[in-house]
Amino acid sequence: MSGSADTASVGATKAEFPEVPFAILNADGSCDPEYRELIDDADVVRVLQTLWLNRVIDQRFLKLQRQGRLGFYMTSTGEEATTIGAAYCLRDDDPIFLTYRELGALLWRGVPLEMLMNQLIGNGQDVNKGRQMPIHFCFRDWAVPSISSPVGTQLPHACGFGYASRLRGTAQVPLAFLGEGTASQGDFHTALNFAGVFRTPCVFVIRNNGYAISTPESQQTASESLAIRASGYGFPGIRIDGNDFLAVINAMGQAVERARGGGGPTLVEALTYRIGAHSTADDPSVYRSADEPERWRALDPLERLTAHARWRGLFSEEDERAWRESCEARISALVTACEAWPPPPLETLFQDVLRDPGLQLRRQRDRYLAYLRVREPDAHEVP
Amino acid sequence: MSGSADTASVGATKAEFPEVPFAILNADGSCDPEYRELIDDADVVRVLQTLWLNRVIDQRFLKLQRQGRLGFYMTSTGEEATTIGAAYCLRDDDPIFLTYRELGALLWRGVPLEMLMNQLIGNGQDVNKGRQMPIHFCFRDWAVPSISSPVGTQLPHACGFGYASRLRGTAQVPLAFLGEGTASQGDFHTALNFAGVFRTPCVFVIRNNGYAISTPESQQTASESLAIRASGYGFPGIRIDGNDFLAVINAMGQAVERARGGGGPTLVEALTYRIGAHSTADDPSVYRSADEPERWRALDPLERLTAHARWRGLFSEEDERAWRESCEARISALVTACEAWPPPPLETLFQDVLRDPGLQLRRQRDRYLAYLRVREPDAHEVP
Amino acid sequence: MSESKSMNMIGALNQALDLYLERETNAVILGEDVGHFGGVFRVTAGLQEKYGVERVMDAPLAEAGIAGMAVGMALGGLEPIIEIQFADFIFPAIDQIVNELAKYRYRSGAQYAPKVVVRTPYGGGIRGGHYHSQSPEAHFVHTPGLRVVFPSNPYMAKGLLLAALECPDPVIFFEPKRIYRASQGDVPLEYYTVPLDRAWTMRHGEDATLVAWGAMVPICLEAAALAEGEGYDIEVIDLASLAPYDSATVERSVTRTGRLLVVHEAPQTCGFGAELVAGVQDVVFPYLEAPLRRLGGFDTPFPYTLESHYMPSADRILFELRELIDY
Amino acid sequence: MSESKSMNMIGALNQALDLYLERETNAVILGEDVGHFGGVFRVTAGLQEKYGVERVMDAPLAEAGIAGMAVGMALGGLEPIIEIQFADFIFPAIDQIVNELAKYRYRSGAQYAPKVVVRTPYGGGIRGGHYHSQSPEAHFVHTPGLRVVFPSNPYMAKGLLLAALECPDPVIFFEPKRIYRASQGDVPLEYYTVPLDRAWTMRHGEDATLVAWGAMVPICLEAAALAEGEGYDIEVIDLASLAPYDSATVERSVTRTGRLLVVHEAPQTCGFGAELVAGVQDVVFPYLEAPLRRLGGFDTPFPYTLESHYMPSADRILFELRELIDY
Ligand SMILES: Cc1ncc(C[n+]2csc(CCOP(=O)(O)OP(=O)(O)O)c2C)c(N)n1
Ligand SMILES: Cc1ncc(C[n+]2csc(CCOP(=O)(O)OP(=O)(O)O)c2C)c(N)n1
Ligand SMILES: [Mg+2]
Ligand SMILES: [Mg+2]
Repeated sequence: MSGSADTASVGATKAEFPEVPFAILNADGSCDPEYRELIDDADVVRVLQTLWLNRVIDQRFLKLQRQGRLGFYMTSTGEEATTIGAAYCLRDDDPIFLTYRELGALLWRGVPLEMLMNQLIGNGQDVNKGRQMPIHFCFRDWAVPSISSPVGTQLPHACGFGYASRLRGTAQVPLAFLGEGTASQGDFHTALNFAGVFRTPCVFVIRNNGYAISTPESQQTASESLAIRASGYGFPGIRIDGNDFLAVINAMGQAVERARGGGGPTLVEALTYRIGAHSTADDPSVYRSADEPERWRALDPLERLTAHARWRGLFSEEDERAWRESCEARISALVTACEAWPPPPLETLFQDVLRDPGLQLRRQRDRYLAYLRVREPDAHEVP
Repeated sequence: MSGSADTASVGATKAEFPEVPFAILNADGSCDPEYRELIDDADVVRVLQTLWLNRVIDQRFLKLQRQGRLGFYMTSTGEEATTIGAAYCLRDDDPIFLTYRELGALLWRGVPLEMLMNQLIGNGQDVNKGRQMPIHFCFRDWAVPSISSPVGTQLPHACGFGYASRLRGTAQVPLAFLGEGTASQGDFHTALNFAGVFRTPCVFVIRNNGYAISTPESQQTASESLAIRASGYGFPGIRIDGNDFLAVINAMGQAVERARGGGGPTLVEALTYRIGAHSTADDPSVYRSADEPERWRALDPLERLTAHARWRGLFSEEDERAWRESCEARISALVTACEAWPPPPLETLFQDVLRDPGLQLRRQRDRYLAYLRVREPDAHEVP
Repeated sequence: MSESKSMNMIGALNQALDLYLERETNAVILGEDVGHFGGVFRVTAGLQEKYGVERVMDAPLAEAGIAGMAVGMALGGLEPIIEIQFADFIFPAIDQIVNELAKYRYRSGAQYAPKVVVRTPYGGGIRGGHYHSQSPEAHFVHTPGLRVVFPSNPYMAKGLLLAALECPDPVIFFEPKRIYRASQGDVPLEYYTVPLDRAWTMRHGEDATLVAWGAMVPICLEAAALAEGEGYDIEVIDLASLAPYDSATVERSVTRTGRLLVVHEAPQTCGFGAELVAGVQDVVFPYLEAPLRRLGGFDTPFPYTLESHYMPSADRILFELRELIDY
Repeated sequence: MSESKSMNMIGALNQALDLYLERETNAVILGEDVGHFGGVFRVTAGLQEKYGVERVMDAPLAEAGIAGMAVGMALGGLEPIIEIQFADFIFPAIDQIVNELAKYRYRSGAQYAPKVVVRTPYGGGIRGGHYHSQSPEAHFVHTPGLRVVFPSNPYMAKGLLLAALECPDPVIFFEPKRIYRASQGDVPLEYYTVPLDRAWTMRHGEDATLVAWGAMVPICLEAAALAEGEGYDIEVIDLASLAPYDSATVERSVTRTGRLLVVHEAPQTCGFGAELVAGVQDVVFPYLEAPLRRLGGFDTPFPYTLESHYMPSADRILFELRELIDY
């Protein structure tokens, strides 16, 4: 996977995105003055804090999983410039269609940590009623529809939501994330083709992190880029350095503006790297050498944005240390609190299939309760 | 749908197909001398005869359908340069994965007319045992796998067959046809992407005939061409005038050669037009004006190849008349003969689901036979 | 009393769509050829003209895209009504239907409840062969989170479709294309609904219970009439909703008759007939006079030339009834 | 007598694949992460190394492409063995499976008979939630033209997989991932097959018949052991093949016991339990002492936190058995 600047924009789409550079941040954290205005100082700090929070959570939750206190976890370490940067360019009511690797977008959006934690544990406080595996979030109040495991299914949803937004005049711009592996699914094709035909306001962001579990990008496509596919759907596709926060918000800002202004969809391919394992069920040492992630650490989006902040004179080492510690402390408190909640009540198992349970499910429920009454006569005082 | 020469080759694919022109035949039937060698005189005549046969069959079978003697029919009138031209470039054992609109390819391959007719009628002589709707051919001895109605499903089959061909060293090059509407299906994406990744020998030919039933091409995609999509899969895509027989065999010849030589897949988009209705169940007057097909008659591939033949001094009007008459006569004889065959025996209903019927199907069959014995004690002497 | 008119099922369905689009401005239609053309069976005829291309849309040829986009539209506040041109072509869309649409309310803790009505013509009897004849209802009945509904005549078609459109749950609405035009009947012109979740006793009888849905309902009524000629008194129930299904009505009936025959077009093995038999015998076991039986399609792909042997006929139903009653 | 070794199901499946790839040079493996990585459950570990990247291939992330390409490979003379990483993700491929693979032999008049073995881990009990727990067998049993096979222990896994690989029909081979490692047993090292189309009586008994497949077989054996403690004598049958299925063995058993309970993980409504109950009661009606029952998953999406309530347990089976026997 190469990240050189000459792949910045691709063929047919150039005309519509003449000014989107592949990368903006220089190695020393500086940037061309014209791009400095992309974000103000206060936001640089807020973004860096979010990045750090993301990373601290990843580390801590990995440990919790190893201790058997979380059933499952997936990190997004190394991909935060893309996930936070994309969310950064949205309005609060723009829906974000997520995969399982965009914690940063949720943190930026402001979803309270305890709500995330309750989902991860699947306790009775989880707004999803403990029904899905960890990481499969849904927070309607933050315009975050439900994550599902089958990859790519969210893409036509974003297209449809965009259509609804235009027809109903809400001016919302849905954003959908996907991994580069997911660009191989049929749903990728139909979603992008429908988005082109109906010119729906929406933005598709490919986190090209080099792997789909063990499968390298080279086995997903023979194409020189994924961004180029957009031309086959009649809208612009651009490839950017997904570890360069400024490059991300520059491209995303334009894509969102374009969608909001009636200009239709955009495909953004952000080159990044999955530093960690695919998930807590994965062991990457089987399929890649240990120094490959090490090489990518040099391009770590956190380091790069930190360098930029320092170049601006922001977020000193001391600030950083203090913030990290506060993150650690918040999370410790959080875990203790959230683990104390009981699981969702048994009733919830039978609710929300349809609005009201049908005859078959009611009978199954009654029978199960009859069993429980025999089995544990006192324990289950269920209606 | 435009057919101007400047769309001849598209973006990223130019480099690999530098010499494929959009069109070759001039309005007067002449062509640049370098292209004359694409086909010799004898073959020009054979192709023209096949084109005429195709057209006579279309006309006659449409009538048969209206008389209630055929359950269903679909014409390919106007698209024969593409269908015959593509088949012309193949070896006899190269499998052709068809849709329902490439009679010409079967005729060129030499499938006997009575075999086609038996399928259309679904009589007891049909090699497919009368199991499929008319037009859903399958002739293994002519390397024609089975056509199915769900559009696009044949595309990954071609890719897989190409893989098998390479691994087993048979050097067969599968050809798959599809309509431009079908390029919207998920199977299009997965098939072409897999073909790119595995660099399978195969050729995909889009008959871009402007419509998918009533839906115009403009509603299928916002892309400027379908050929351009190939670059998103890492192999060449070219757009040609599908009504120009020489342009078709020029492009197809190269694509097949490339595949056979290990160069991987090619996507060919042939611009043509569906002169007739979608099928005998369709009424195009509801969705397009009568003069639209009239305009396309001016670009009729039959007229254009005839002009070319005359330019070469071949296939006089007299030859044409005589050939047409012989076609008519052959078909009349054929229909009478094939209509006389009885339907497939009842036994065939229960065969070939698995190699041997399982217990459930055997019981169902026995029960049905018991019913028939009561119902018509003499009629059904079934084993 | 409200005015009514004799019409066929296509007309009745078209009316239901028209009334609903008029009443609910968030309702939209998406499908292949449903726009200007009005659908290959003309069920959506005239609607694009009336409600505009923004609300009645021709989709690109991709069922997965249609279903997936509809889920997103519903999340965004619209009420999409999609058409799958033939039920045989629902399979490319099945992942979006069973893994997304059906599970969305549950998995989001009811934060989101995308509501989509999937209309699709199903069934045999039109010489459509493998791919224009299938009856894939069992796949959807087996998927918690969906309703599955079948009208059997124009009155039911209009009322059930309006009920489906009002219903907050996703509905797979199977339209019996074989009787699209053949089934004719008086239909009120006004807006009305026929409740989902209910089976309908179409004919009372004491000797055996026949249960069917969609295009098999008139065939069962025909069989019951034939049976009457032989002195048998057959009850015929139109199940109408297969998920959830009104087993109570069937159980009450079988408690009286002691005999049940379920008739359907889909392959018998693992078809809905199995479900009904298993569910009903569990409850009415003490009242049974004979095994509960099903008459489905054979466990083969749907044939072409020999189609008439494949489809359950009134005569075959009679044969089965005789055996059940003489058991 | 041949040498054997104690191993788990993953090892047994891996051996079967290894032996078959060795013997049949046209056999190839295609799936997500099945190559160098050896599959997310390691069932294909070491095979790419041994047989090369041309025969053991990592596929792009698209189940429809995997299944569709496999059909084409089979048409071209190969014997593809594909892996769908989790059965929950088989739905994007279902059109290629039910409309193409299953119907190809029939529709071509047996001119072509593409043979593909689809391996896929299924089932709950691993805290996998909605999308890593489903048991979608009923969809495939209901599709004529497919075989559906479930191993329940390492010996069966190796023998059934080799039989599936030899079989000229397409086979959907469901692997009970919950007991991939937990199920341990002696497995002959040599090549052997266990016949498809046969049910296996795992335990003889006279009071009631328990039928299950895959991961529910050990649970049923556990329930039978518990029942023995209460004085009940339970017969346990491992159905192993669901399509076609050996109803004869079940019928013979129920003729003796008069009682049947089918246990499965998939949602109860329209699950395979319904088929078995419907099919068996038809034949053994005069011998029945109680309604035939099924214990399936609830008609809900597969849950996460409350998973243990969802999955049939030995204790719940016992509860059902008690009621059946006391009926
Ligand atoms: C339809 C489907 N098939 C397979 C899987 C199993 N699976 C989960 S994640 C994954 C890889 C996804 O790779 P990519 O899209 O690149 O995203 P990344 O994990 O790199 O963020 C696979 C194969 C799935 N979740 N859904
Ligand atoms: C999966 C699927 N969906 C819908 C149909 C119904 N259908 C048959 S042909 C057709 C249009 C195909 O258009 P195109 O691919 O352009 O081919 P053409 O008919 O123009 O040759 C449609 C929608 C189908 N056969 N398969
Ligand atoms: Mg990735
Ligand atoms: Mg077309």
